[in-house]
Amino acid sequence: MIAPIKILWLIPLLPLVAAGISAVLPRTCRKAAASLAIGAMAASLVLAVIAFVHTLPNTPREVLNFKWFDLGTTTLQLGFVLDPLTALMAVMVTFVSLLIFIYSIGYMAHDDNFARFFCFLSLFAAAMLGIVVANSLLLLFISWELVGLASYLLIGFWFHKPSAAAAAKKAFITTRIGDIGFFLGIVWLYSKSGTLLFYDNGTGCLEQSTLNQLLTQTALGGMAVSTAISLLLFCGAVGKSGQLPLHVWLPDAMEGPTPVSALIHAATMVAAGVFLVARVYPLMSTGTALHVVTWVGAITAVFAASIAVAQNDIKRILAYSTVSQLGYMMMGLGVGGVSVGMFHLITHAFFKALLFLGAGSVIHGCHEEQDIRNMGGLRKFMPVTFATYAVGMMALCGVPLVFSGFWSKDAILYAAHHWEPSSVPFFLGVVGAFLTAFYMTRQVYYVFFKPANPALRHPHESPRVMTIPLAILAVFAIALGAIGTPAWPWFQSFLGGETVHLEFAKLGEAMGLMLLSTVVVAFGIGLSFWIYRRETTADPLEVKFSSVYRLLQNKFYVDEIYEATIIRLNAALAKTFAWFDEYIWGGLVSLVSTLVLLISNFSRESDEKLVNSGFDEGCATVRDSAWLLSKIQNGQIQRYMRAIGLALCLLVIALLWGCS
Amino acid sequence: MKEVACKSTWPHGRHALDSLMTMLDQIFVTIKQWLLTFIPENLHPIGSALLSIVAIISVFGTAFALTTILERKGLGRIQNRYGPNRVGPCGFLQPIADAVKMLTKEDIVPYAADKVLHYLAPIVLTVPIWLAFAVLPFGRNMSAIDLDAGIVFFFAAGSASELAVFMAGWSSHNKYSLIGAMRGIAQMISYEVPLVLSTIPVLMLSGTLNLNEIVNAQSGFAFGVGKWNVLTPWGAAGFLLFMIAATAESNRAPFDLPEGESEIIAGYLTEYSGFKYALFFLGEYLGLFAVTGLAVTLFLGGWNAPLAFLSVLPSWFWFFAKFGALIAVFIWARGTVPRLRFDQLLNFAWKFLVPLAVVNLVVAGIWHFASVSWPAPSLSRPLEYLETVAPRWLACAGLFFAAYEILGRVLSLKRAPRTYRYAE
Amino acid sequence: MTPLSYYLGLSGLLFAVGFAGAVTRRNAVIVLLGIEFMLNAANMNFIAFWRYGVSGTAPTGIMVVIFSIAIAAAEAAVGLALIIAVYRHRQTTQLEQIDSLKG
Amino acid sequence: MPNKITFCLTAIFTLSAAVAAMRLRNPVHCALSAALAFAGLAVAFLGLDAEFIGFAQILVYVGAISILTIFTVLLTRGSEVEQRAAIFSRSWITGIAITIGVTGAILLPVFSSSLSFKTAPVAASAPVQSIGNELMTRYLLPLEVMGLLLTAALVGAVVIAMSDAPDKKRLVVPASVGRASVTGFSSEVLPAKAGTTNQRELTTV
Repeated sequence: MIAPIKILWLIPLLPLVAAGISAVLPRTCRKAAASLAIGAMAASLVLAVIAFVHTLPNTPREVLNFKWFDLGTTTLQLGFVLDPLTALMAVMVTFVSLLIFIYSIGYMAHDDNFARFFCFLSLFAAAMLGIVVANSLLLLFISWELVGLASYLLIGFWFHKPSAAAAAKKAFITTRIGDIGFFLGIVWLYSKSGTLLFYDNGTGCLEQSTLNQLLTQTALGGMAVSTAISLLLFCGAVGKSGQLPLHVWLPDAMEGPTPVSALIHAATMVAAGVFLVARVYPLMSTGTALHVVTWVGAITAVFAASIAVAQNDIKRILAYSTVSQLGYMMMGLGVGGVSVGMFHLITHAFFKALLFLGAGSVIHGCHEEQDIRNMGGLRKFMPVTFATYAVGMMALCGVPLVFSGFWSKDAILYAAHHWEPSSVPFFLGVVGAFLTAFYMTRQVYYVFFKPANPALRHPHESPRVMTIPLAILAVFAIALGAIGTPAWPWFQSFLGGETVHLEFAKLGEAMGLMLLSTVVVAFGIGLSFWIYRRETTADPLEVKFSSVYRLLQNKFYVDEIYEATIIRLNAALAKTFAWFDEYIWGGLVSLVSTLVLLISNFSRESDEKLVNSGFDEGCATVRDSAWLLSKIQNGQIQRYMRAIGLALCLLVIALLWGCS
Repeated sequence: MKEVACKSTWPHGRHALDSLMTMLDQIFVTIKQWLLTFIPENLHPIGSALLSIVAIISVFGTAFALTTILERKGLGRIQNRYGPNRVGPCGFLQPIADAVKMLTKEDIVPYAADKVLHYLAPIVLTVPIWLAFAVLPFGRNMSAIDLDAGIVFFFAAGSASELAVFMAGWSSHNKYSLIGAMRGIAQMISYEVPLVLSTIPVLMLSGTLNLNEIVNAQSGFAFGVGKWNVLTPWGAAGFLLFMIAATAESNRAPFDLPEGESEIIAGYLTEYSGFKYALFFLGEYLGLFAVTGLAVTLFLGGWNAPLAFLSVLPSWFWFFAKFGALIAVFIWARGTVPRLRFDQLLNFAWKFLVPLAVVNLVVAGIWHFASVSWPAPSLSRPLEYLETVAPRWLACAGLFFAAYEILGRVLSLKRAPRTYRYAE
Repeated sequence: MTPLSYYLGLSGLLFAVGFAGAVTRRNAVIVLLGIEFMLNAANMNFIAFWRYGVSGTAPTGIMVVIFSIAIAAAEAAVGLALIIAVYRHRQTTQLEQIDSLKG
Repeated sequence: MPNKITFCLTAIFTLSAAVAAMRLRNPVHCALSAALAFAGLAVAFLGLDAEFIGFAQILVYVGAISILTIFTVLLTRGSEVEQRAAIFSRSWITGIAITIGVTGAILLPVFSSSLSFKTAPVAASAPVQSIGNELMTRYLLPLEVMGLLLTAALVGAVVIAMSDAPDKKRLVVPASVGRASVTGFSSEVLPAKAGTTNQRELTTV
């Protein structure tokens, strides 16, 4: 049996190969492209499951490092790591991706660029899996940027829509701002520790010797170098995971096809930031960087949830909900460690993918209608979609006991409650939970319960290939909660490398908090039903609190603020530089070129008049003598051969004579 | 047929049956040894060679006669008629009647023909083909000569047939003959390339050009099934390529354009009759036999038994059983597949078979390096054995199949599926 | 045992025959054949010297001949292609008529 | 002694085939005798214990180069017999004279050298295995260069011999033979066709 670590590299490689092959396939090979992508993904899933099973009995972390290239005396190493974190993420990513790939067959069935879509999807999955298995910050960064590229391509997939093209650019540039920090962090880390491998037999940058060394050095303001590096790395996570203040790209990214929204902007890619923080957690936890993580997460959670209350686009609501939930994960990482954040990441991945795919199914069924005010009564027309969507909604709201979201969110709140430095994040978390319940209920009410909109013609249920992934995801949205309850925290102990025991006493400790969150959720759902029960066209909140509502509907004017400050400043600077280029530097260049032209003209004149006449004379003489010589060459090849034979004879005679 | 030292791999008998079977297996070798005792010691090399020649000529001459009648009967069955059934029991003496007819027919030489070449052509075709049989191992310790570069010898011996075809076509001084000859040569040259390329994986993996050693490399059993080359992805692919190219090399349907009756009368055979025609006929069948024997040797494990418990039967029996089965496949293909057009024929060779054979080389290389890097554990642990062998298998087969798909699509690019119109 | 000089003599005569053909025949194809004979004569020498040389185990001469045969194949292919191309332009393969390169 | 007899037979066969190849008047006969000479040479190689080279010689020279030559002869209408009148020309006589000189120049050193009466060492063999090993180790670079050369020659030969009008899709070798015959057909068929159309026109007029 080959050790799973030896074949770990196949997990990202298979989708990459699939992407490469389908990139050169002609556009008409739709079936081939789709089956290639799905086949590769399924194979990756099998491998990931093998790796996961391998890590189940608390096997120690395994790494496989190899040399990439030598640069002078420095050797750049890349590597792969297999630990519970990797295995878990790999299974999650491959599984969700596989379901979404299958779903895409139905959703993209009428698209001309079907093959290209699957090529991009495979590329994305390959890059994401590359992040997951990387044991080197460098390899992680390469995959990270590939993920960015793939998401750019996929958001702008319908590039003929100006809004999609703009959204793609926005996403790419915004995340790049975070990546600058990330890259600076990598460079700094490399210069300080001399290695970018995470784990390398005690000398990796996440292992104790290096951490101690980083901790003792200080950067500006008395901050430990490790804290500074952590904050820079966190910049990257902020960009990718849409945390405040770089969250603006995520809602716009909903311009892409819905499977893309589900895959990239709900389940996997945005989780990359959270995963990054979890991966470098040993580095993060050495200093006070986790405080920043907690605060950013908590503020983002409430901020985004409050915006979601006043949105009308079905996918945008989900997008802001994603931002908010990512904030939760960050907060969980900050207050409770890797297991708390990752648990929410996993559960969220499933129910958010479910919600997005459900939304896609709704949009598909309503003929590309996205405004929830124009929908209504779909409960009857799309029973499967409704049922699964409701499961996802309840999981997201955290309806107690049955749904996975309840347990993962509760774990975060529990950890926040016990956080020493401040109790504000806990209250922000509770407010966020209330807002989540409120806006999700509002959305579900508008889409499924409100009386049907007569303008909506023939809404229909989606095909089997789309509803089956929904059902599978729904099962997981419920079932996953069971592995991380306080009574049986298998998940947490798996990540921590401990064995698990069933203790109902633990449940009692968390009981108070569970009751509180149950009340909050119930209140949110109830309030929402009560407000929206009347069948009015206008939003009751808009009527009552119009100024607040407008503020929320315009997303706290963040885009506008950016427009007025950063972008305008940038434009002004660009204009100045353009002016400099055109007049100052351009003027200099044309001055020099005029001078050169003058000199060369003079040179040409002297050449033609003086030098050439002498050459002409000489050439005539040479030509005359060459005419005589050319008589020998008469074009008769056999005469040449005879000459060669004669020469051979003469040579041999001369040799024999010389010898004797 | 000559013994190759006494390195028999036969497990020496525990039972009387075993020793009896060993004796049966080596019966021809023993007979030859016995016959050699009658001549003086210093003439042994010549005597041995003569005995081998006599044996080969008689066996394959009989096989020729048998194949003609079986082919005619088989084609008859495929075409829903009886085939020859008048001479002898069930028509099985038809070859003798044919021979008598051929030998007694008038031998006509056209007035304008180049007499010498016209006379020499059938001889040049037939004689070198016999040489090719010399290196084929027909059974354990049964090959006429044990050449180090056996397969090169085989192809070298076969290369004279192109010249013979040209001589026949050109010397007849007939338009159809010349066209047939040109078609024949172009086809033989084109298909020689995939033919040779498809054998190279076998040579690569067994590391020798000696046909006896290639057969030895395929001896042994895994899970009771012989370790034949055809049971590996590169071997299966190579076998298919080899069989297709071999069909074309021996000018058989569906690649029988050089003699396409409906187009150019009988190609380069147009001006031949009587005994010379019979010689051509013989030469073509011998070419087919030789190449079939090579296919058996390279891909089907030579004289090795297919299943472990079947190895009690003598080795020469297995060689001729496989040989007969392949000949049956050739007959079947002739009765089933329609003839190609000439440009299709050449495109198929150069744009499909040759690249595919090159891909197969790469596949064989990957297979070799995979088996060196991850050697398969012993057969006693079948699960682990499968675990290491299956990925290698899938990867190699997948690579070849992908190349097959892509090349096939490229070859049929811009060709709409054929449509049929019927009279209304 | 045959002495070395027999083989060298054969190769020398073969060379001479090839040379004579190359010098006297007019048909370009036959001139090319003559050149092939000369090449083959050289191959014969290589093999003979290898066989009669000091080191009978290292296949030195054989290697040279393998490469020489490969070169001969390339040469024949290109040479004959050239003859066909020339024939297409000038409708002849008679060498004395192909003399556009005269000075 | 039997060795010498075999050698002499081979040598006489090879040389007479070579002389025939150089002196026969029909180029097709020349090419076929050349094939014979090449085969004889291969036998001589076998006599020198160079098994692999002997087979390779047959494979390449008889199997490929002769065929190629014959194709060229046919494609260039070279199969017409040369006229005898031109044989004893001035250039022919100088050619033969120089050839005799060259022969002397080669054979003189051969037979005057003491080395040439050396007999062969007993054990000399080059098994295919060792040739393969040498090709992959010491002669790897020449092998690669040779591969490049053969590829270049292949592409070059196809490009040179390709028809000037690439829009006419036809095969390099056999189709041109076929075409010659087809034009032969059409020249017979065409007038009849023209006649029929003319008749039809006349009747309509």
